[in-house]
Amino acid sequence: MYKLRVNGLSAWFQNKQVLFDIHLEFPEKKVIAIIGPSGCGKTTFLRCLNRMHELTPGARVEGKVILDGKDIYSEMDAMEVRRKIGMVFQKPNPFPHMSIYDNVVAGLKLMGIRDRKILDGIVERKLKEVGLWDEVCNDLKRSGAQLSGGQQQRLCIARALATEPEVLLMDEPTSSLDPASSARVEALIRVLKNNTTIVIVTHNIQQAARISDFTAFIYNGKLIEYGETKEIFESPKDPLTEKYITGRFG
Amino acid sequence: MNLRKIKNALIRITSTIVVVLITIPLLWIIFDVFIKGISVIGLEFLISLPAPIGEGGGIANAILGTLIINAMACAIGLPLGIATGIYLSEYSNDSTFSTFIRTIIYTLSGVPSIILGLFAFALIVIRIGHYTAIAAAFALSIIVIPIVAKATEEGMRAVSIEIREGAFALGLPKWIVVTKIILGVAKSSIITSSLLAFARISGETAPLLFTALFSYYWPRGINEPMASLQVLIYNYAMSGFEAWVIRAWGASLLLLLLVLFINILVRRISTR
Amino acid sequence: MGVSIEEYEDKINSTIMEMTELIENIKDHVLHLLRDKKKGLLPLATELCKVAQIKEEKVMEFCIEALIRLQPFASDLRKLTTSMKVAYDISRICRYLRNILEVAEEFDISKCDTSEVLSLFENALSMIISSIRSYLQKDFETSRNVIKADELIDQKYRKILRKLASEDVEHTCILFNGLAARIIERMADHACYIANETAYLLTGNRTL
Amino acid sequence: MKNISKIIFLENFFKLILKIATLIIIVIFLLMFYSLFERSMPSLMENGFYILFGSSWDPNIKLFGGAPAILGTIISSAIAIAFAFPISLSIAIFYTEYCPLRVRPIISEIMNLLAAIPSVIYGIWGLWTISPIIKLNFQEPIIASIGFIPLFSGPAYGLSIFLASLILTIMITPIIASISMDIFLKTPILLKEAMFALGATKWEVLRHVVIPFARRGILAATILGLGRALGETMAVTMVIGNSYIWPFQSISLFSPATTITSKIASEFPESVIDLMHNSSLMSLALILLLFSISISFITKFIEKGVKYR
Repeated sequence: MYKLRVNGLSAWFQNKQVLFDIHLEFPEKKVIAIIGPSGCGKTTFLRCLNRMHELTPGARVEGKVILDGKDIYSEMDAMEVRRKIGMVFQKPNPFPHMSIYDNVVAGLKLMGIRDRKILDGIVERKLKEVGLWDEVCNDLKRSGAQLSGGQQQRLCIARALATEPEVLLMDEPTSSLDPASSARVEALIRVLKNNTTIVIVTHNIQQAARISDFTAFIYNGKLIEYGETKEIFESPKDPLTEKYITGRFG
Repeated sequence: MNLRKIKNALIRITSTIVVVLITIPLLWIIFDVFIKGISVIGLEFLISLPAPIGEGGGIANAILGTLIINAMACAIGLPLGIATGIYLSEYSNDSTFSTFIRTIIYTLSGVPSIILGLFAFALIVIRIGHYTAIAAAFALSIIVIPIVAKATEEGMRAVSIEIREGAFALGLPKWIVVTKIILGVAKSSIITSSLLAFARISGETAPLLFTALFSYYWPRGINEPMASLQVLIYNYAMSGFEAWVIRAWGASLLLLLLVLFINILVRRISTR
Repeated sequence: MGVSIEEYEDKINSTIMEMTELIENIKDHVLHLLRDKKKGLLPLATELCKVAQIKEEKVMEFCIEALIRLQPFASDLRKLTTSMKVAYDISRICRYLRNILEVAEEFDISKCDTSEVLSLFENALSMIISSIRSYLQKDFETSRNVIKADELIDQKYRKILRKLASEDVEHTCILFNGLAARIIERMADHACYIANETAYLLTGNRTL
Repeated sequence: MKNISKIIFLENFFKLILKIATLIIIVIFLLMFYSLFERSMPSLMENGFYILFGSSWDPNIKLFGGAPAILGTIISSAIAIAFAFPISLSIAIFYTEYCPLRVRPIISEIMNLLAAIPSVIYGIWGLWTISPIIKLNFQEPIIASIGFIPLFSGPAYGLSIFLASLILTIMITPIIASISMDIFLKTPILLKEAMFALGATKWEVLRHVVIPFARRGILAATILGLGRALGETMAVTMVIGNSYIWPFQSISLFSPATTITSKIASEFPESVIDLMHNSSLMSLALILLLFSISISFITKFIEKGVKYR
């Protein structure tokens, strides 16, 4: 059973087409890595999966993205989509004016859930899930901006998880982190896989090989190859993929 | 070769002298106001009403009046200014309409305050039939609007795209993202601009001359003429009575301390 | 980057070539034995086998080092995994060659007819040589031919066994010929493995 | 969880509030013109161009000539700009090139505070502290020595268009200077370094790189300062003397004079009972408003060319 199906997805910035007719299927509770050279459209592709692309002025999308049988573009509201398909960004972006506590439950509190007991429970559970609880449980009132880069990114993951998304999109989540913090985030991804389908864009192919079950290679806005990670990294079918992952591009 | 160096040295010396010279009036004003004003300041001065012509008395009603008028001006100007700033930053899509509004705000910020006073007079005082603090607050609010609108727009535009996207990715509707996240992050620049606007209108006198006018009594209601520190300074200073002139200096000291305090405070906040 | 996959490939392949030379060397002794019934070559072959084993370990070390330092993928990764397996196969073939000499020491084979085993051996030998050549030269056709040739070896092997079972010859000869044929058949299998690995290296597919 | 239609309703409601706020501002702006124009109409109909060019102002005989006030506004501001411009430029030059980095915040703080002092305090200071000093130590000696030149003829009143210009200079210098300081700092560092690498002195770098680069910005700042000077009310009203003798009876800079703003500030309260008098003052205000609007448009136009980055 597929969690998310991408059907003939194309995307534009103004008149420039950046994604060309992409077809893909993401199995449930797996980690799917999207790899490709810079500017190939992999981040745009990710942003099309939870309708973040349309926030960019002049951006346009065609095709279908089907979540559990419902097209997120024609049958769902953008806000509903983004709650079910969470997102973590390249640069940690905790809300600087909010405490750690408020950051975690921002998505719930600002939508009107004010029951202190429920929120307390969620904060503790989510921070434990991302392994931040022991580090910050004594000063949840501190500003999220005061944490280290790695902690900030885990806080952002906790924030994305607080709305219980079924799919989590991650846009190069470790690219601004040091190796130790990256390793923690990677370990976290392996744990999150138990409940969530994770789509991760990464420019680090070793990372893609380490953490993903499936890998898609996108080049110049086209899906070149998609398959099990082991297959892709051991014996890719397409010479372009081969060239990219062996580092012999251009 | 030597000539070039001499020229350079000359410019250095001249510009240094000019900078030293320009600090003289600043220090002079502050010292002057302080020395002449301090003698009259006391509890009596701060809590009692003005005495009959030329006899002294206090300025309590003027202090209260300035605060009331400022509060009303902020109550009108801040929401309008902030709302316009939000609109320009988040909802305008840089259309011709937003350029139009920006031009209006820019132009409003350049309109002499005395004209705003006349506008309030023509619009409100004439229609109501008597001088009123409401008209004064309305005139001053037009000074507040451009200051706050500009700071709000700039403060909100400065909020990074990452923060915005982080908020949208949580599935929050735009108006929540705007009010709770972007406005929250830009809060400090809006607060500082509001403080600066408050300091600015505390010193504005011309708009009050034809609106709130003046009163020798405690404020009785907002729809009445009302005393203010600024007009008191003007009236007393121009009266020529020694007892009043000295009280004008005392009021000036209070006003100067308030304005300088807010300005220095704001600099501290914004450079931190 | 300090090192490239190509540098490792060169070092690994030249070591494998050295191992191939060792095979050529030992195989001459085996040919001597099977043709001329010449004995006493075991100590020398043992020495050569030890050298081959050391070279195999060297290849392993190169591969592990390259895996750690380069974290290669796709064809680069397959180059390393393949050469590890090929080195193992060659070293194994060395030991099989030595095994034949070792078995011969146990028996008196001067009166045995070894012609059919010799022919089997020559066939296997050519498979081994071609498989290694196909690997070193990245020659897909040759590797396919090697794998096809394995059927011939199997047929011959079974023929020898049937013959040994039915004919009335001296026990020692039956034992020696049977054991030698068995070992040669295994050698051919390893040649096949090498050919298979080569095919995998070149196509990324293990099932031909 | 709130349902979608409620969210959409709130979204539109919020947008509507913002729209209304901006519309209110537009209405205020247009109403300002309308009100002033409406109140000026009687005078404009009656006096016509006399309000612009007439030299006499006597409510008793219904003469409302605004020329002395308009000229007073223009001349006092022009003198103030003539002083403030070189002073501001010197401050900006010192600030960007010659002053130690530690001193920079002090200078910008001084500019900040000078700009923050309420104009009524400049007024009381000019009226009671500066005016006697100027009269005694500056005007009287000059009148005594070169008083035969009409521009510097006596008697010395203290309160005069000269004093008004002086106070205005102090008031607009921080405005022009702080903008110039900002613009000077924005000069591309590469250009400056290239010049220094050629062995240029700091002045030559200023002269050939920094100042040409900042030209438009300084011009805009100066015009902005001019706008402030034109509209300044309290300080001017308190130190200019409010007399109609200048410039038609005496062109001396030491003579008391009047400006549009001081005329309105000092006469408006008593004019309320006389529609024509009141309307004539409103006409003067309308002229001032037109000045300030043109200045806004001019600076906006100039600044369009000063988009860095």
